[in-house]
Amino acid sequence: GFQAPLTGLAATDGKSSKIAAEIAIDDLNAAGGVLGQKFELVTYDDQAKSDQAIFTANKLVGDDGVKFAISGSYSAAGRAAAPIFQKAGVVFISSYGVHPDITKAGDYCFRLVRLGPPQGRAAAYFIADKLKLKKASVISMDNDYGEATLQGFLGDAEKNGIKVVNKYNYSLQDRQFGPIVAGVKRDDPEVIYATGYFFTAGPLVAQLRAGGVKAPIVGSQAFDSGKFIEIAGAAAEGVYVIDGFDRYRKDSKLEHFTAEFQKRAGYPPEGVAAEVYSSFDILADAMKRTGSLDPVKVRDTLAATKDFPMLNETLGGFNKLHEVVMPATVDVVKDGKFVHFSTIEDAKVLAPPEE
Amino acid sequence: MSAYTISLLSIVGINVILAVSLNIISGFCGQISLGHGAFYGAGAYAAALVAIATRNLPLALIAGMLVGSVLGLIVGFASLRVRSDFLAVTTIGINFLFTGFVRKQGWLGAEMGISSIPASGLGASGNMIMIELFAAATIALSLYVNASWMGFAFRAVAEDEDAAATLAINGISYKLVAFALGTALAGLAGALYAYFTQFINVDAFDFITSVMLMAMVVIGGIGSTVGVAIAAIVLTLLPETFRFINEYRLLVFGGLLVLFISLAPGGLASLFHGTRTRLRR
Amino acid sequence: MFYVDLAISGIVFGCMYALMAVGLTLVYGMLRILHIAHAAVFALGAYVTVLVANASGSILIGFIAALIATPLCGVAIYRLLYQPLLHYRPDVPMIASIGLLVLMQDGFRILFGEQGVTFLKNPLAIETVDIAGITLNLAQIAVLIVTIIIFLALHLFTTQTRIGVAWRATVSNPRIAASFGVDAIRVRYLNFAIGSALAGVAGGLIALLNNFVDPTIGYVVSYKALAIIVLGGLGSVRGTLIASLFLGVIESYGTIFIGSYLNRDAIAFLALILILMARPQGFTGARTA
Amino acid sequence: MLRVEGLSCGYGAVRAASDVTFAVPERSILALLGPNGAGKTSTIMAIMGHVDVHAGRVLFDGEDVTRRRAVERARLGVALVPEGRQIFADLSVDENLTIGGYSFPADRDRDKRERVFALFPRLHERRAQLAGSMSGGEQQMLAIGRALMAEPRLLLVDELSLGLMPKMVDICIDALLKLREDGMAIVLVEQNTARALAIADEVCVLSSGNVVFAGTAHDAREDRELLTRFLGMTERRRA
Amino acid sequence: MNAPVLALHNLAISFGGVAAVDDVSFAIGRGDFFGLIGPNGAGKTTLIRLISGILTPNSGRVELLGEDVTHRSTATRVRRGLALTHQIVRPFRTMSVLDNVVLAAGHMRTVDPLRALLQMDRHAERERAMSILRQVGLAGAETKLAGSLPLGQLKRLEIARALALDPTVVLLDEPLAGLNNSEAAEQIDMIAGVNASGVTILLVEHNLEEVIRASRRLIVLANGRVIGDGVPHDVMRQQDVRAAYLGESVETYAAG
Ligand SMILES: Nc1ncnc2c1ncn2[C@@H]1O[C@H](COP(=O)(O)OP(=O)(O)OP(=O)(O)O)[C@@H](O)[C@H]1O
Ligand SMILES: Nc1ncnc2c1ncn2[C@@H]1O[C@H](COP(=O)(O)OP(=O)(O)OP(=O)(O)O)[C@@H](O)[C@H]1O
Ligand SMILES: [Mg+2]
Ligand SMILES: [Mg+2]
Repeated sequence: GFQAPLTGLAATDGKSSKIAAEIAIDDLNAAGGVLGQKFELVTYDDQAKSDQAIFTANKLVGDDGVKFAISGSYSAAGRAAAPIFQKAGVVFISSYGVHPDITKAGDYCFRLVRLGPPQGRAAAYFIADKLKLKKASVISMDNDYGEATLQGFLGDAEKNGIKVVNKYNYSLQDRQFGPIVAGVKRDDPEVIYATGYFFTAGPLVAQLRAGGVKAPIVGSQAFDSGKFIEIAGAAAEGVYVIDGFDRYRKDSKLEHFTAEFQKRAGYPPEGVAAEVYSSFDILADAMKRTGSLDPVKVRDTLAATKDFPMLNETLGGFNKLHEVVMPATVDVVKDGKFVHFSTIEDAKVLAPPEE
Repeated sequence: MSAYTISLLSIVGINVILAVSLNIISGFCGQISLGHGAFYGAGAYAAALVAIATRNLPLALIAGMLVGSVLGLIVGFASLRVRSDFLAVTTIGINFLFTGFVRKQGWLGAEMGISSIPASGLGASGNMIMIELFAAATIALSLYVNASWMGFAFRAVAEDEDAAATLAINGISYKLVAFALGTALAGLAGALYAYFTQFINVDAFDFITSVMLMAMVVIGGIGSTVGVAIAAIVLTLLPETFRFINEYRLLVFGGLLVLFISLAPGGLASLFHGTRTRLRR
Repeated sequence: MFYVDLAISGIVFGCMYALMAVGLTLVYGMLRILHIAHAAVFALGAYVTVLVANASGSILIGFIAALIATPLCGVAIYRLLYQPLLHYRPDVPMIASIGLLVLMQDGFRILFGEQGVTFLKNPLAIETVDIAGITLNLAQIAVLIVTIIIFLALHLFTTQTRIGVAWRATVSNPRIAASFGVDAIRVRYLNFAIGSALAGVAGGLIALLNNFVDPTIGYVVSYKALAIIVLGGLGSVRGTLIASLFLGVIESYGTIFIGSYLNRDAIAFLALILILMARPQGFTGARTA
Repeated sequence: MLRVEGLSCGYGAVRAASDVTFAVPERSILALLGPNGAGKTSTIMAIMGHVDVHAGRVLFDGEDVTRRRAVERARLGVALVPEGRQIFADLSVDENLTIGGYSFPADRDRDKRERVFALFPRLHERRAQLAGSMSGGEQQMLAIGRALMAEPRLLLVDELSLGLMPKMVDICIDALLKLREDGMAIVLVEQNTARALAIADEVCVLSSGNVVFAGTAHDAREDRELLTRFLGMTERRRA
Repeated sequence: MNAPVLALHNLAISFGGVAAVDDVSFAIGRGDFFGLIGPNGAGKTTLIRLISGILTPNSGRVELLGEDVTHRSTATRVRRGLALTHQIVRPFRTMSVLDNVVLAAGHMRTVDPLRALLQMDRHAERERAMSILRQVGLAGAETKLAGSLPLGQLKRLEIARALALDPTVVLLDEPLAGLNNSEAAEQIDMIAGVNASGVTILLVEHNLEEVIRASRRLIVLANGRVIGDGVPHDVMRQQDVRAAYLGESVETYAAG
């Protein structure tokens, strides 16, 4: 079973997710499936909304009788769906929903993306440790992802000796950021930390640069989309993306995926797509290793996974709460492309919460 | 009954309460409100907080109704001052104000919403039955109101408040009562929703929700309780029946909405009997 | 300087809003319908501008194309959707309008992709001009200039010309206006054509500003423009401009100073409600146009 | 100028007037009379083009205009003083008059306006007032003035004296007589039967939608039965 | 004169410089029948609006049954026994004729929404409404939608609604306009009948013949001021009244 926001505000990521899911299923089936059985993909649209997700989860569990579910959707939908899967004993992986509650729903629930707070902490660490900058303006978006990441960042900023001059926030519908640009200009920071999706990040970065702001910009994971560079144009040069997706890495699986995705979608894959693909991959791997399709056993095998190569990173493993333990890639935009800049390995910074 | 059916029926019941209560405000009393989602949300948040604090179902439901109607009264008072054709937009404003406020309130979970709302203790089907009972009661209440002298006076106020005043009908108090009653029911619906999802997030109570509710009222036939209840059921189930078309769902939905209103501008009610004239300007 | 910057960015917001809302005002003034699908016409304008500009290599041609497409679309909406519903309560066409918005918005998503579109070349968003220490990009300057021109022209048109008076007479009583040779049908077509063309221009300009158009671009228009036309006194062109600038500036300062308590939309609507409490008739009173 | 032949009109299935026939030549006044609900307003509005015609024809200058829209009829030279005034409430007095003369080029607008103001000085005093806030009688003056701005060849007047003080009724009747002299054709609906009969050339009397009398005003004045049964004139009042 | 049911003290209101009503005072006793006449734009309708509370005066007081109601709402005044008809008719167009009157007849049930909520029965009101409709000559039209009535009948509906309120004082603004001579005579007889049953009447009319016939006292307003007040025939003999109001028709009415 698979649910994703195919319509509504989050439709962009939903579409990428869906294509990635289809590629994953095709690949797995082409390799003969698992234990002699082929995968069947049942997809529903949850509009990234909680009440819709309740329907779709119930439908997947009740009507379609799925045993394994993956969400290619945002937190609100994942949070509403997780308890339902938990109760029904369905192994559930949230590919990129960042809210802590998803995994708290119970032991059947997994997450394949780093939680918001560690992402923010990683950003603070990166700014202080790698860039060696001390004075930051922070711009965050109004949704649970933005808020969670911001909290992580602010919590660690002081520890790392970063002074946050000012915080600004905007809503997902905003495309014009005049007041924020004016504010940042006044702050005159050494560095800017911003969260946002490509559709807000693109205009934001472009307007900051057009407004004459020269300080380096560190962006959150969701900056990661070719569309971001397209919108911001030359202004995107030099923007760092924390927990990015190192898409030019030499890796046959990744190359295959990138090519296939480009063919089906007409644009290159983003991190979101890679995460969804890996969700399927890791689930199938756990099934194989279990040698059975019994959800309880697969769940336990999955929980014990170690050092699994995902498309974006190598997964170290899951912690007690089934949160990922893995290093974070930092990309930088160079000549209109995301290229690998460095990798954060510091386990303490990246440690997910245990409860 | 599968879990899916139960969850669907629960939402149907909640939407019936919402649409019928909006119809009391907009249909009976003529006060167009595009902010019903705010009262729904206020009820949900109030109930969620009370439920977490007390784990007492009746108390939480009452809290939802109370908060819904208090907010409704405030908006009602405000609405008395604005010209009637400004009201629709003012209520949109109420909705955005509500969501904008909640988004920044840590004690309401801000962007994160409130999760781990305790279960009602009735189980999913018990919950659903409770919701349906409340929905039935709401419909009955609405039918009764319309048949009573209050409904009669509502119609007069809706059509011409000044002329109503010359018949000793005090438009102000009627409008306030309509708001208080309609929003109390919306608050109740919110409380039921909180128990249904056990997780609430402000996105569920946004402007689009309000618009959908107004669509139910118009499609049902403004002022017709039964029509509006049917429309609420149909408009909730319809998108489900074509869930399989996935990304074309909204497209088809929008198309059907346009088509239906073009073919039956008087709403479902007008298809059954000749209430067309009542809908004329 | 900071405060001046904020004021300027507020004024640019205000002009953006004014362009988005003015077509809506015209339609509301004429038919008393909350023409929410105006947002879709606006989005159409934005898409056409970008796509045609990219295909032809000239932004100007993009705008011309939008100026052709949007009036056609607006007139079609009037003829096919609203005209048959004119005798019903205004909520009926409003809901139909919302249905159309959903339909068109999703149509754009399916036709043009959920990724949205971007200008291949958009020098206006990149090149900046410094005036007395204030940095504006060319797109912003274009927005300011176009707004001034459009509003001046409309103001003169509605108050100083006979057609303008006829326009308002049609609003007041179409049957009787017809009895004096005012062709209500033509006036309405004209109204929709002009209102939609303005939406088209607004869409193109905002595409330039953002350098990006996605299916939800009209979303903001669909509700915030409503607040603006109400503040402006519903149907008043002058009021719309005043209200837009006012909201723009309030939002600009608001995002900085109370942004952590209320988001931008909530700030705008709070201002709306407070003002309506103080001045129930909006900024310019009940007079149309 | 105007010929109405076998006209039947109404609202959807509701028939308001049946088989009405009359002619109004240039330089003449036809009084269209009858009790409440007789169908006078409906007939006038059908001539203007605002009420559905079920059967029959309306001819203007010999040309069949039954299928023409109201706008086109207005441009041919028909003007209306509608029942219940129906002035443009949110336009000023001046702007109402502008619309009155809308079918014609603006160049003679001033003269015409002066003439209207000469007839109704009150309108001149209140040029800038919103028409909707005027008193009932003032609105009636405006409705008449607005129609005069059109310099019509055919004037349709529904309830001339409605809400006017006696002095103003006299002024308006004099004005109609003068317009007739200038060659205008006038259809007059008027509840003050005596005054209407006194100035009319032809009379058409409707009752419950049917024509019960059609003929000269002279004949009508002599027809006792008609006067008492349909026109509400009692002996006492005629004396 | 017995204790006044309605007393006006120095009422005044102006609109942007135009003094529509200017220092008007008079009192109407119980059971009286007052005529109020005056040129177009004299301020008659404005005065009625001030009495009924649709407008609030700039200065002066309105007393209803001995109580100062200057700042009370229209609904309150109606509850105290005032009723009025509109010069420009305002029926509830989407309701039937009968319902229009039933609603007025049930005004005691609808004064307060909560009381209204507890009541359903309309039998008595319907009976009363039917008899009032017969009284004003609208029998047979009760099932029609008010919006489809011709003007003459709407005028009657206005009166029917006012009567259904069971009022002590009725303010009638041009109830005869749009009626022909005999209809007007019938109507005025009906109003006189209502007056005979003890209801106080204030009648605004341009149909002088009927006003003079029916009213016991006549007040003349011009430019917002009272210029004549007394027994109808005496007032009509006043030179300034005739000049302001009658113009060339003076002779016609002087004979009356
Ligand atoms: N909009 C309408 N819908 C349905 N019936 C109508 C409508 N308007 C008028 N009628 C009906 O048509 C008939 C004729 O009405 P009309 O207004 O033409 O009469 P009239 O002679 O002008 O009366 P009056 O002297 O009272 O103005 C009446 O029976 C009336 O009920
Ligand atoms: N809201 C307003 N704004 C401006 N002037 C007004 C307003 N209301 C009334 N007036 C003016 O006040 C004067 C008195 O009006 P009112 O309606 O009381 O006259 P009336 O005596 O009833 O006349 P009629 O016999 O014509 O009905 C008129 O000249 C009118 O134009
Ligand atoms: Mg008539
Ligand atoms: Mg008057």
